[in-house]
Amino acid sequence: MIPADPALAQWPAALVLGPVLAAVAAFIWPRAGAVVGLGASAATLAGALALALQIHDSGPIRTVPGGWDAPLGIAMYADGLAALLLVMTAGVGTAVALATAGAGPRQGTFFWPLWLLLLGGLNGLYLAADAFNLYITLEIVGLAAVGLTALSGTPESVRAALTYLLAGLMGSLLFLLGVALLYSAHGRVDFAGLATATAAGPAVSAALVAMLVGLALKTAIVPLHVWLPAAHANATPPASALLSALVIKGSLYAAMRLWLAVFDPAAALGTLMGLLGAGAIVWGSVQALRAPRLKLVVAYSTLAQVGLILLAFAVAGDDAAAVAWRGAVYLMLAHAVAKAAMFLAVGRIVAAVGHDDLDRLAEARVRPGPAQFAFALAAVSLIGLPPSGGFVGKWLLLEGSIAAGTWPWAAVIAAATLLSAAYMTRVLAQFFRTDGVPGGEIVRPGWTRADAVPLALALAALGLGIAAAGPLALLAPVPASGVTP
Amino acid sequence: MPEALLVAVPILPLVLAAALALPWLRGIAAAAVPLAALPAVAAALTVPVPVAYAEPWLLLGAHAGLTETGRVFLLFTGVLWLLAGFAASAGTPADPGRTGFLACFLLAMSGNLGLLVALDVFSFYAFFAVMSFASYGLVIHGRTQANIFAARVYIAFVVAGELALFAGLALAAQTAETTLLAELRTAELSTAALVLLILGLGVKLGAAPLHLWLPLAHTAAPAPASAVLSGAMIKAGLFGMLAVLPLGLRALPEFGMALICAGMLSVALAAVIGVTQRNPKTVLAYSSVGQMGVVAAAIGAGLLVPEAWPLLGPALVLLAAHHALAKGALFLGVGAFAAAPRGRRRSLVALALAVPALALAGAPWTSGSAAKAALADGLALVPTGWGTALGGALILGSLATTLLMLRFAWVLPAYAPNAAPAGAAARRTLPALAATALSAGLLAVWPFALPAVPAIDPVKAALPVLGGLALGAGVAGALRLGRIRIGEIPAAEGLALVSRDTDTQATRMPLAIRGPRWRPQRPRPVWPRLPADPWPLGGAAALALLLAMALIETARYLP
Amino acid sequence: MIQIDILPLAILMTSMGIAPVLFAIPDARSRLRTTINLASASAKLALVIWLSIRVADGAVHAARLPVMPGLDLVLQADALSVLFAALSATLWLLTTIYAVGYLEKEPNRNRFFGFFSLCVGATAGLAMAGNLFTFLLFYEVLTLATYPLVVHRGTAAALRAGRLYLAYTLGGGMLVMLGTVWLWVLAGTTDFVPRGVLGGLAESHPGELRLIFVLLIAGLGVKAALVPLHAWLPAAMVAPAPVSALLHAVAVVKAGAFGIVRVVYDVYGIDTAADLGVTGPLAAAACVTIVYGSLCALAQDDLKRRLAYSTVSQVAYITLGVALAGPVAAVGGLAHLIHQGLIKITMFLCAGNLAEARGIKAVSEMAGIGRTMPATMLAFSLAALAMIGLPPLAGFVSKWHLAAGGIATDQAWVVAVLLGSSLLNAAYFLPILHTAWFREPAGAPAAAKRPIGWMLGVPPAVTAALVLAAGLLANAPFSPLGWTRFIISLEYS
Amino acid sequence: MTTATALLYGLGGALLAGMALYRLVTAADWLRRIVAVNVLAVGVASILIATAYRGPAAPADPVPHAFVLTGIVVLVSTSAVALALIRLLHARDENHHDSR
Repeated sequence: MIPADPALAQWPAALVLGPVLAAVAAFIWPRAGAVVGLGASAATLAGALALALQIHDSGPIRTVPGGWDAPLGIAMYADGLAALLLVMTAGVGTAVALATAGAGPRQGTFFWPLWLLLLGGLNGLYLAADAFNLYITLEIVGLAAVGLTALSGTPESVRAALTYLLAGLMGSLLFLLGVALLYSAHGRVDFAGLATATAAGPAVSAALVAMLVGLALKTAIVPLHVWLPAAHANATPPASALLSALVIKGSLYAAMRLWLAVFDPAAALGTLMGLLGAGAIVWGSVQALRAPRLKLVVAYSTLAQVGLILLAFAVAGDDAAAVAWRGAVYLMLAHAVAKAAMFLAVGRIVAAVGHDDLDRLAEARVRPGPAQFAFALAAVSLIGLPPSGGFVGKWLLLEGSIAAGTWPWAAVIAAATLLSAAYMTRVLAQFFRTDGVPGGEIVRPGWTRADAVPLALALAALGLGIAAAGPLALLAPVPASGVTP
Repeated sequence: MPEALLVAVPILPLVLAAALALPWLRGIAAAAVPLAALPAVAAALTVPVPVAYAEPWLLLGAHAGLTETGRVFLLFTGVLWLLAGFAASAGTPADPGRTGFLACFLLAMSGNLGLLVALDVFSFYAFFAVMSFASYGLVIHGRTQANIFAARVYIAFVVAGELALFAGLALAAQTAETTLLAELRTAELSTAALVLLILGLGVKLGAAPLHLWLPLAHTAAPAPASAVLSGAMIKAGLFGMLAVLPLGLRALPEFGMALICAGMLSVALAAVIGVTQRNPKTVLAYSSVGQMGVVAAAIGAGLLVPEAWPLLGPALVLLAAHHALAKGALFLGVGAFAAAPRGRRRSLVALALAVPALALAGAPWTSGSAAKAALADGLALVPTGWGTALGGALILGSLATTLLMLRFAWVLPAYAPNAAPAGAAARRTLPALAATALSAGLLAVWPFALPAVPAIDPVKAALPVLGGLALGAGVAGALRLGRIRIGEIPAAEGLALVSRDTDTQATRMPLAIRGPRWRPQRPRPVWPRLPADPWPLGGAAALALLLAMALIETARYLP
Repeated sequence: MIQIDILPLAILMTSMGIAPVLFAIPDARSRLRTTINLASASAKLALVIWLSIRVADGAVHAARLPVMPGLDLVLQADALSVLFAALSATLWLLTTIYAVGYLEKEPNRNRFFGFFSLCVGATAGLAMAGNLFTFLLFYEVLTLATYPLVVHRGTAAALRAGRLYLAYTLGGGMLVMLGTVWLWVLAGTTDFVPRGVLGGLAESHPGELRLIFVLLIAGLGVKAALVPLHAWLPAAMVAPAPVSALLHAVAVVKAGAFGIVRVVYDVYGIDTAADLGVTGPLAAAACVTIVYGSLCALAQDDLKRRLAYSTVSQVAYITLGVALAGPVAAVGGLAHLIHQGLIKITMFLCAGNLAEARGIKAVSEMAGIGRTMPATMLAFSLAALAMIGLPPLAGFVSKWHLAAGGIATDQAWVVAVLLGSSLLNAAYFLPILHTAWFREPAGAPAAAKRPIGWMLGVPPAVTAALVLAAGLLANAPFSPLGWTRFIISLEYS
Repeated sequence: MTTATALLYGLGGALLAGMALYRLVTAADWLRRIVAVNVLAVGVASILIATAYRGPAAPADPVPHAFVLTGIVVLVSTSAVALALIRLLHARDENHHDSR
């Protein structure tokens, strides 16, 4: 739809520029960081919601800030999928920001600029209408993420950040290579044009492979995940929450876009992605089952969850695939909310207990009930049990794979559920265990304000299972073809 | 009014039993035990028969009422419970198990009387079950090893019987599409149903080979309990058969022959094993087995030759009444005898016991002789072959009974129960005497109940008795002269070989399967962890993936 | 479209809605918690009674909320729902009273009662689920809400049992989900409709439908403790007595059995199921379970374990009644849903009282307990005899109908199974009664740990009375049997 | 610039990238890895530039150059961050000997 005033039509650009400018402001005035950060996040959330509503009412929108259109200019394109992820990013981000602001200044002065940069980068990524913008925004996101990883300043975190940076760099360079190959093949890199330009050739195939591997590195798809456990397990709780809830989704989204809108990959490639997903599920779950630390369990569960989402790549057949894709997107959404809740809850637990050594958790005399409760609720969604967003996503994925008649994938999904249940139970059992406490009263600190955010996020993860109709309506036109502009 | 009376028949004992549970009512309830059977007697005397009432909302649709036969059964059963109740309430309150005993007594009473006024399958089965299971408490009352063993055997038979009865009734009701006993009787029942019904009721009747529980239980239970067990409850089996079997309507030859054989077997077993017993109560128990053998044989004859039933039926009822009173009197008497101090009263009791003993033996002018004469008339209609056999069995039966009664008289004086019943001896003596009187006077009142009994041929009646006496004397003399001692054949024959271990640990149960136990976890398989510097691994993996994907993609360009 | 109906929602909320409140109440505020508990439990009972009256009048109550395209959350009250809802509401009230008395002074009461009410809320949801999707939802919620109750004690044993419980039930849930999705893909609907929704599919896709049936029944069979999916049940008896009562009588086990009933009647439809030839194997499985459970029960000396195995065997009666594919047997099976609940809850409450008052946990320790705790043992004995199937108690009514139904459908072998089972029931219950009533306590009787207050004493008494009433007044209107007949008349009309 | 040179650039870039990737994976030292990344970037850039060739007559396509420029900017900044982190790591390692 074309608004009356063409200048007004460009407003989505604010979703990118706003946070970046705010980042600069927060960098310049560290004292005001929290205020600026909260304000910008909230404003972005409002904008994202407005965009989502607009798209819900009147379909995808395409804007050309500065009037430079493809192939050279920067165009922005937002459909239901992008809008949903924008809302997810802003929403989860705002929640995490609230938690951080509540936790006081000890998060380090760089948190706010980094977060706002990340927010701007992600928004740009979701709004990107061409491969090159995708590359740039991925870079921005990657840099911000590395910064967040190193925020806690411990040697482990710094080393993790370095590894992450390296992986990210390799990934983005591969991606850039892909962009180059695409351009050499088609002479353009905007999705709309690429979708119409059907001429496939070795160059395009090479581009596809380079981009996929690059994104796989950034998304930490097993066995390219080596940077993730250390990075997510050693960052500060809010950073971990942002990293595993939002950052990975960016590259995953990019892969999804390209896969659906730009390329027509060989069926075997889809199967390979499915196999990678299955491997990720098994490996991530097994590692989570034997991880010695609470935060590591949560980090490894991210690997398994990403693997689950990857299965959508393997589902063939238009209608079935459409359902599966919707499931995958919904799983991304649910995972973002639940995982953020879980990391924040873990932060609360570690703060109360003093360590996150899983085997010594049962001996802890302090039992932060509300945080543990939030953790459990988040776990329900991650396992994919009703009523939760995870359940809806898993249902759609199952429906897709069964409708496509690809039974192995259905079996894998079932296995994923049970495995995730296994490693989550491993943690929950420690919460319930009371006979391990070396003689003495168990202290049960009651409810505090800091528990509000994790609990709210966890409840939201459950809510996504009941109020799925709205988001799914946004995704309704996401069959394989519907993604393209 | 009649309805209320009929309902009160089983309810009053139940109410009293419930009252026993409440400490502040216990005394009154215990004192009122003898009165519990009053409604039954009253109903039997006043309620006009036949009568039927429906309580559709009860159970699966209950029907209460009274038939011609049921009335007679109700009368003598009620009277017997009345007398037994007097004797039972004699125990001292000090006895710890007394309340429990009385409760079981009342429950059994309620069941026994209730099944006589039940006209439908469900309430009959219900009361039958109540009676059978409550009697467990009567049998085990003494808590001695013998009691416990007897009780275990008893309950095993009861459960088996109940199950057979349940299945039989279910099959019958389903095929006949009715739940009324009377209609079952007229319906064409499947063989399976009949077998199950006969087995279920036969256990209660106590005819061989289903009698094994009987001698143990009747010996173990306290005298008043034995009286009702032997006098009243086993008749419930008979009553049930009269109620459901198509006697006089259809011929079921195979069943008939089977029952006749079982009956004869019972008579023989009872005689041979009974005479070797040293405990008078056991002797009496075996005589019951014998008598029930006769009953079984008579029913068999009825199934074999329906034409004979019009004569056999009333004769059986008479036999039942006679046996109930006589046997009741004897058991009560034994109790009174044991309770009474040595001396005049004791000898008086002993003397009185001769009357029912003679009646059982079938001496002339006793109810026994009358019953047997009536039976003989009926059996006369059975064609030769089975007829003669049955006639012989009948004579053998009274011969055997005479022998048993002699044996009873012989061992009675030496009888001293391991736990001599304490408390008012008078309250034990009076019921015994009353029962004796009633059994003696049965013939006088009988015509009011049923058509007059046939004339008794004293000679015919006396012969077997005298023969028995002679035989008994002869054998005894011979044994004495030859200094031969005959050992006691243990009661319940084969079962006595079963271990008497009363340990109820379920873990000793045969067949028992141990549930799966939770096993401690096995150590987890060792999986590699990431190295401290995982980058080379990741980079290599990335290159490998690059290669793999490239290969896959190039594959599409190959022809 | 969203459709709102106060009555079902209210019934759901009376237990689910209060859970957050209960979580928030600190342990110290016992009186407040108890008040809320009892008030909502009573309110729920009243609402269910009202609902049953409305349903008997033929009124339709349905609330729906769209979740996924074509898939709605549906709360719908039909006769079958009312049967289950009434059971859970009644027993919830009693169990809550009992639990309040049982857990006084123990820590974590807020957590306990919170999940307790969530549990019962899930049960209400299961009862009123209008389609398989909704059913699955509450089925899993039930699993989750029960876990904290099973591990409530926080001991190593409790946690092992909890892990076993989750392993089984979540696995079962996954199977149900697979079956449901497949059915949804195949049939395009998961609604519960009397006599089934499959229509012509039975002819076109018999193989797939059989597989789906297997998936669903296997999944539901876990909670229904069908052998060999039963191992979690005996292990879960480490939970506190009220929880065991809930597991065995009200919520979990019943949810499985109820689900099987729903699948056979309202998804497949009894005729379709019979045509597909799936009812026969189901009946066989039920029979195996009946016998095997009883055989296991024989071996147990631990009272609660013995009761647990008897549940395994008894709940299979419900499945058997459904699988026999005849109205009479179905009446028996459904009636047993209620009867077994009443009987078994009585037993577990009594067992709890024995443990609380005298620390008695094993059958071998019960010698002479009948004299020291007559009221409790009276209730227990009544229940035991009912379980054996003696009239005029509840168990007899269901067994009679099962036998009659078997005969009516020319499957008289069922009678044999029933006889065997009753024999075994007698073999493991009568020794208990004998020990309790007729054996002298070896040595000094166990000292009294604590007195049995009215909160612990009344509930088993009431349930025992109900056991008697359900049998004695079986033919009365609104008796479980009467209501069951009503349901079956609808199903087979 | 001719087709041959374009091809040369392209192949050279590919070769460079290949070597860089190999080193990137095998190098144990952080500094070497950063260097390897930079070499990889150069390789990718030269491939990009090669794609800009549009025949002898036509001028080179500006877009790939734009890509390359942006890429260089990004690379420089990222390398800076990486170096900063390496220094930080060394500093930390001197303080906490417990690590690694």
